[in-house]
Amino acid sequence: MTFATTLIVSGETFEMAYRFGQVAERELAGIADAAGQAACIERLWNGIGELGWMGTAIPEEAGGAGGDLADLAAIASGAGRAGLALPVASSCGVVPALLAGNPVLPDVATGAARVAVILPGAAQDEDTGGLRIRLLNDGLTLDGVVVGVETPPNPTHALVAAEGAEPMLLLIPASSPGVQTELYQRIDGRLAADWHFSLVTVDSGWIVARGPEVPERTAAARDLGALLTCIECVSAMGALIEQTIQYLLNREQFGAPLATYQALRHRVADMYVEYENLRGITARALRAAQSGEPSWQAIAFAKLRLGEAGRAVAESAIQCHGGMGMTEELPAIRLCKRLMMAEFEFGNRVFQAARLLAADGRTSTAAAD
Amino acid sequence: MTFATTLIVSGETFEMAYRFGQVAERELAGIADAAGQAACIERLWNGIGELGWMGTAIPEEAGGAGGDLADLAAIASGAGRAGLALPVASSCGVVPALLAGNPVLPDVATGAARVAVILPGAAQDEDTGGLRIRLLNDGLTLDGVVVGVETPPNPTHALVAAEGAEPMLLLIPASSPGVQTELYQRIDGRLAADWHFSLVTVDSGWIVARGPEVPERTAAARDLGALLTCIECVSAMGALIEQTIQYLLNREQFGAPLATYQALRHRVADMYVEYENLRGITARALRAAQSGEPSWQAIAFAKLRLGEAGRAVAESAIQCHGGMGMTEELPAIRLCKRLMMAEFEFGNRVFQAARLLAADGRTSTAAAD
Amino acid sequence: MDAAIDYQAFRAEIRDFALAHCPPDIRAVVASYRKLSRKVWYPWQRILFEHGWGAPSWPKEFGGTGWDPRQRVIFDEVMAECDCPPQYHHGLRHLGPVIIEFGTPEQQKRFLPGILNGEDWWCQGYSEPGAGSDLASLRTTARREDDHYMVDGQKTWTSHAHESDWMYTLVRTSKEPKKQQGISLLLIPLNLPGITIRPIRTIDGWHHVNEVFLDGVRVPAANRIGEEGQGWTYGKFLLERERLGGANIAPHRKALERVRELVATELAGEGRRAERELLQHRLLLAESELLAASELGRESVEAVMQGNALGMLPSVIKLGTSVTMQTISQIALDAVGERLAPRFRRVDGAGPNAEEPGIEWVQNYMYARVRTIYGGSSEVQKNVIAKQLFGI
Amino acid sequence: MDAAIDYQAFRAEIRDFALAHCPPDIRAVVASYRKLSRKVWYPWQRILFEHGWGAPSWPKEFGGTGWDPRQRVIFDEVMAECDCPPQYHHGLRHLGPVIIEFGTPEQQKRFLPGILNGEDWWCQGYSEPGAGSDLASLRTTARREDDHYMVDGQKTWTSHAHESDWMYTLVRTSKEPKKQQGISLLLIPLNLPGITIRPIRTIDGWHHVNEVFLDGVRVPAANRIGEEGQGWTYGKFLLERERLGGANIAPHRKALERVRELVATELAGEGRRAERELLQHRLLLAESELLAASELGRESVEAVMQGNALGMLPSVIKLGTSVTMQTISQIALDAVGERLAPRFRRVDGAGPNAEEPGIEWVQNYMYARVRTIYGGSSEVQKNVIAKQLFGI
Repeated sequence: MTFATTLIVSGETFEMAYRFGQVAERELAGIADAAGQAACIERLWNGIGELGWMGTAIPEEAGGAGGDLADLAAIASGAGRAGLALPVASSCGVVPALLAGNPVLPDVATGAARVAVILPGAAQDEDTGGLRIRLLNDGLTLDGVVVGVETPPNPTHALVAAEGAEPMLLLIPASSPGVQTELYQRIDGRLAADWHFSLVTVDSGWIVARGPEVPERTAAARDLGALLTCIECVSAMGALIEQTIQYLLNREQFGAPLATYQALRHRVADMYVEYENLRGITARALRAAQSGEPSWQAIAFAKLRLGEAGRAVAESAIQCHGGMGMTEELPAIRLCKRLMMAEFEFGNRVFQAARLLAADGRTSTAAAD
Repeated sequence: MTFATTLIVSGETFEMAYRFGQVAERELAGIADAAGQAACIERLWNGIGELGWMGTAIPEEAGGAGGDLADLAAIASGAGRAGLALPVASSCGVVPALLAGNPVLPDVATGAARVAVILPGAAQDEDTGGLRIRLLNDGLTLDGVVVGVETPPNPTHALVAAEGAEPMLLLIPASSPGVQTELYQRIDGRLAADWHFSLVTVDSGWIVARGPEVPERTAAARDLGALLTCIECVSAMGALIEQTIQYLLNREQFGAPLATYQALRHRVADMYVEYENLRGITARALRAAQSGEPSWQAIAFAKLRLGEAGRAVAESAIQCHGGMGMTEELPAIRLCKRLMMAEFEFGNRVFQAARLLAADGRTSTAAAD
Repeated sequence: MDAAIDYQAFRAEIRDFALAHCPPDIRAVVASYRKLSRKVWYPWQRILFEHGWGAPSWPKEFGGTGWDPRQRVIFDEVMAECDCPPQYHHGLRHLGPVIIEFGTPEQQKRFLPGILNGEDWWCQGYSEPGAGSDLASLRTTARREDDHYMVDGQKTWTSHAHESDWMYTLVRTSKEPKKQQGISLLLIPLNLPGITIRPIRTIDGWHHVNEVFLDGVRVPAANRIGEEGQGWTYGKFLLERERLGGANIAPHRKALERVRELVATELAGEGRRAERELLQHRLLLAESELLAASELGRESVEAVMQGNALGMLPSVIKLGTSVTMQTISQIALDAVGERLAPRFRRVDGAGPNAEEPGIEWVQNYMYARVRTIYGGSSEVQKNVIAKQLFGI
Repeated sequence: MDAAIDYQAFRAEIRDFALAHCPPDIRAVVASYRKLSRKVWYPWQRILFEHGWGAPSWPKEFGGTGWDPRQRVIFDEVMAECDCPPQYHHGLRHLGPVIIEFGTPEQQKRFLPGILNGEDWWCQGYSEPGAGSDLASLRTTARREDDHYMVDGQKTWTSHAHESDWMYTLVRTSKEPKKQQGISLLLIPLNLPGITIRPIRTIDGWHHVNEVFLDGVRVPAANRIGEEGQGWTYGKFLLERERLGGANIAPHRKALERVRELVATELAGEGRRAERELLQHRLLLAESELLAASELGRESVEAVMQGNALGMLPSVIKLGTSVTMQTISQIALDAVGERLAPRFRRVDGAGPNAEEPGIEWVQNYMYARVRTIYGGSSEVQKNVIAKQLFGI
């Protein structure tokens, strides 16, 4: 009997997302060249648009399905299990949340508006002073470069949470004068872009929100992204462990299946404990987020654990696969790279640890139990 | 064939010290009560006095053997391999070094003068402000409490490196008015004492050294102590690994020797790598100390490694012994406790790491190779 | 039925009672991790008994509370949170349920009340030298002579034998070819002739466990629980009852909070900032592990309440939390070790140990090594998990 | 003899030459851990060759330097310290010594000069799919036809095959009952018909290794080194020559220094102090491991110079330093990952990767995983050590 990990979310939506993800994974893995991969990712994006993924949590009156966090979690879980190379947490969760009430929302729901989110603290090019909004000749001007931003294919907009004298949330068309993007594929297969804003004049129509509500909304959106990323990665890690077990059962060395060597057996047991812990702490954060009183601490702790466990389990899985672990031949190893990159999305370990220590909010987390 | 670790120091002196240590260990292990243990430790002290251990590095004209660091290393190595519960590094190395040229030296050599060393940074009682020298009514006065100081049995003197307006190295008779000691046995079987100095008037005859040379001499003496402790512990760790191997070979569980379980085999292999690394880095520090240009960095790195490796190997050895690892029945486990306590002698990991980072002296260590 | 239970109100009720009625000196002993002896346990057990809470895990008809599994875990959690002695007496948790299930009415009448009110103190005589985790190979024999058994052999790792009145004991009553058979469960009064109790000196310098030598000890046959040769079944019954033992993470979280305070106090000030931050960071990682484990504990309770199988959850929780507790104790030792480890004394009973605040963590560090050894070592747990994962 | 050698002067001589003659653009590639291709290696090999240092490990009569083992390790150390490309070409290190030992005079004349001056580039065809560390089970066959062999099969993990002229190859020339026998060593020009080279995509996105398919490849029998069926012996000869491979810790220390600078630069300022100090502390522990390993390396050289056995030293050094290098690369990733990991691109050859300083550590982190896998995995090393320790 083949071992199957306990799922963090199950049900029809999960199954649908997982099936889509599996087909997509196989298709992408078969393509060797960069242009072909990019074209495939675009087809996949259109595919999830048609399936309504981006509209999951968008109200029906704005063209969405009017779903809730449970529906988003199901999609993230299904996509995550297959290591789907699309920005699910961002495009299905964070963008709709930040653009709630905005007229662009129906286009977001269909996938026609392809929005990349630039949150405060996004990586900046060394030589620039970051992204600034300033008053210039009586108008607002945006200037700066941000790099390594996860993105849908051919982004139509950047949704920028700009810090300045007055914080602003801006939805900037990618075609605006002074805006340039450079797209590339990350090592986990996802698309990212560098955005160059050269003295871009801010159109008042771009302003989604301004003032003190902007930091609040972006913090909440980042936490939603972190939570969905954790859910994705629980699924990815579960699949990775299952595949590692299968590999060790099937592969022989010195006349015996690798699965019979105690050192490897114990290593996989350790991986499983990491998995269960990540599943537990993520389930806890999801439960807290679904309760009346969401807890950013619960999410911060889950993301912190993901950073630790994601890397540890990926490294163990590569080791268990021996030489094959160094290649991209197997889906398992592609999942490893996904787990490694997830650490850097929506706040890494350092970010999460720093805010937990600073808030000294640790005793209050007991309330989430 | 029984496995034997590579020794860090060998030769006749080592063999002599090891034999003495083994007999001592067996004797102490057979005594259940505290008073009996204390009496035994006193006998052992007299024994090493007769053998001339404390005089090893004391010049012949001062009643010693006129030996060098190699001789001290051989004694530390032999004693360490048996986990001898006497303050070898302190009494044979640090005290003679600090008292070089002092008239008490011949008594130190015979063991008649039993000197406990109180270095700057020694643990202080919570409620006191530490050890202070101050001018009071035209005379110098020493006041304060230090605790947990390693000591020979019935100490006759405290050798105190006191920080004050002018640093002083004081050799204070334990019988002086205002001086009180409380002796007890540490968990590794060694003796320690709390020293209470209540407005003790400093006799000018007590002053061994004063002024800026005091911090220099005490720093060098601490490093000597740290180096000898590392040498002791290399030997202790080697013996511990040998004994763990024997235990696993002899003990069966579920019908097979424990030594056949790959998880335990790999754990012991890891212990052995830790051992070899500690042996290597300690040999390097010893070599540097014997060269014309001793390197405190080399010692700091060795002691840092001892802190990490000592605890890791002791914990692994306890785990390998299962329930027996929780008892004091076996010599191996007594060696574990010795390794754990050694971390706190002559500067723990934090102390060593802090000075290495502060000095940024890391590039200069290349010179020691 | 359990829909009617207001667990939050239940938790509050327990907490109020604990805070109001558990004597401060007893709570101080627990809070500072000093040794829990019968002297500490008994008064609190008496108080609980008088309040009707003497046996949370027993059915009502035998003086128990009749609580459901969730209530029992809540009770244990609150005990830990309020620094009440964990109600983990061998008689109450282990033997009582066996007597209730397999004892005769006479045995129930004879033994249960003393367990319940705390007057009788019990220890468990299972382990034997050299047997390790392999209970089936035990060698202590009980030879039937008329209405008595003559018991000869040796038990080890026997916690609290030196302060107990009774030992429930697995003994070999016949030489069956299958090792699990031929084992019986005997209740042995520890004041019988032929019994010698020798303390085992443990690495933390405390007196926890003993060797018990049984040399021609005459035990009435009426002290046998259940049938002769079926002792193995009763032992297994116990193990299965204890599946939720790991679900209570409250003691771990309490320890973590204590060490967090310890680090803040011990390493206060700018001079020790780097050191303090390093330890705080390690504590944060430990905390994330405990939060994860408490969620798995919650799942376990849920599963038991629903009558579902627990699968690997108990092993996963045990494996994870045992290491986390060791980590927490290492962090504590790193904080106070330089100052206090040399003051922690070796010989138990030869005068008081040092009493400085924080010194308990030197002992806790040493003692914590046992967590990956007892109750199924980490190696055994990993074997169990791997067997499930690989199917071979 | 070796008493006459002034090793310090030798070290200085090598360093002076390296700094004066290794082209800056080549050293920049090495310093930033960019890909070392034939394009980078060849010019430096040519310079060394012209200086008479083309083959540090060969005897003088074949154009080597005739250096003793200590000099060879010093040479390698200085190369690393000065960011010169490590002189680790398969032809020079692996094949050359075999041809010198077992080749005919004609073969020596034909093949050695091209290796020495760098004009011929070689790769090693040993591994096969599914064979793992188990070389003896290889399946590529070479059937004798007159003065040729017909070679059919598949090699994998073949480094640099895509930029090599030749592959020295272990093939099965007869079906012996003992697996180690019936293996021969053939030198195969890679431009022969029937050879297909397919890159293996590795996790770090670089092109290091290949699959080489051999489909009816006609190789002159004169290209066989030594006797038919003795290939296994020549393979072992190589392995034994490489025992000192781990004694050179200079590249590791260089990496550590680079990461120390990286941490200082990347995490400068008060806002990142806590993070910086955490990583500096981890680096210090890694440094202590490397200092220990370099002492063990020193012992190894000493032992080889004295003709003593190395025992477990090579395994111990390999086990330890492979993990330390992984640790160093993890620390680097922790320092720059948030900023640079998303910019490190997947597809090699589809335009330049990002060029930001520090981004090489994203690649190094991924690549470093191989250190505990290749050259005898950590599991295999531990098996070897345990066998020695336990004697069973």
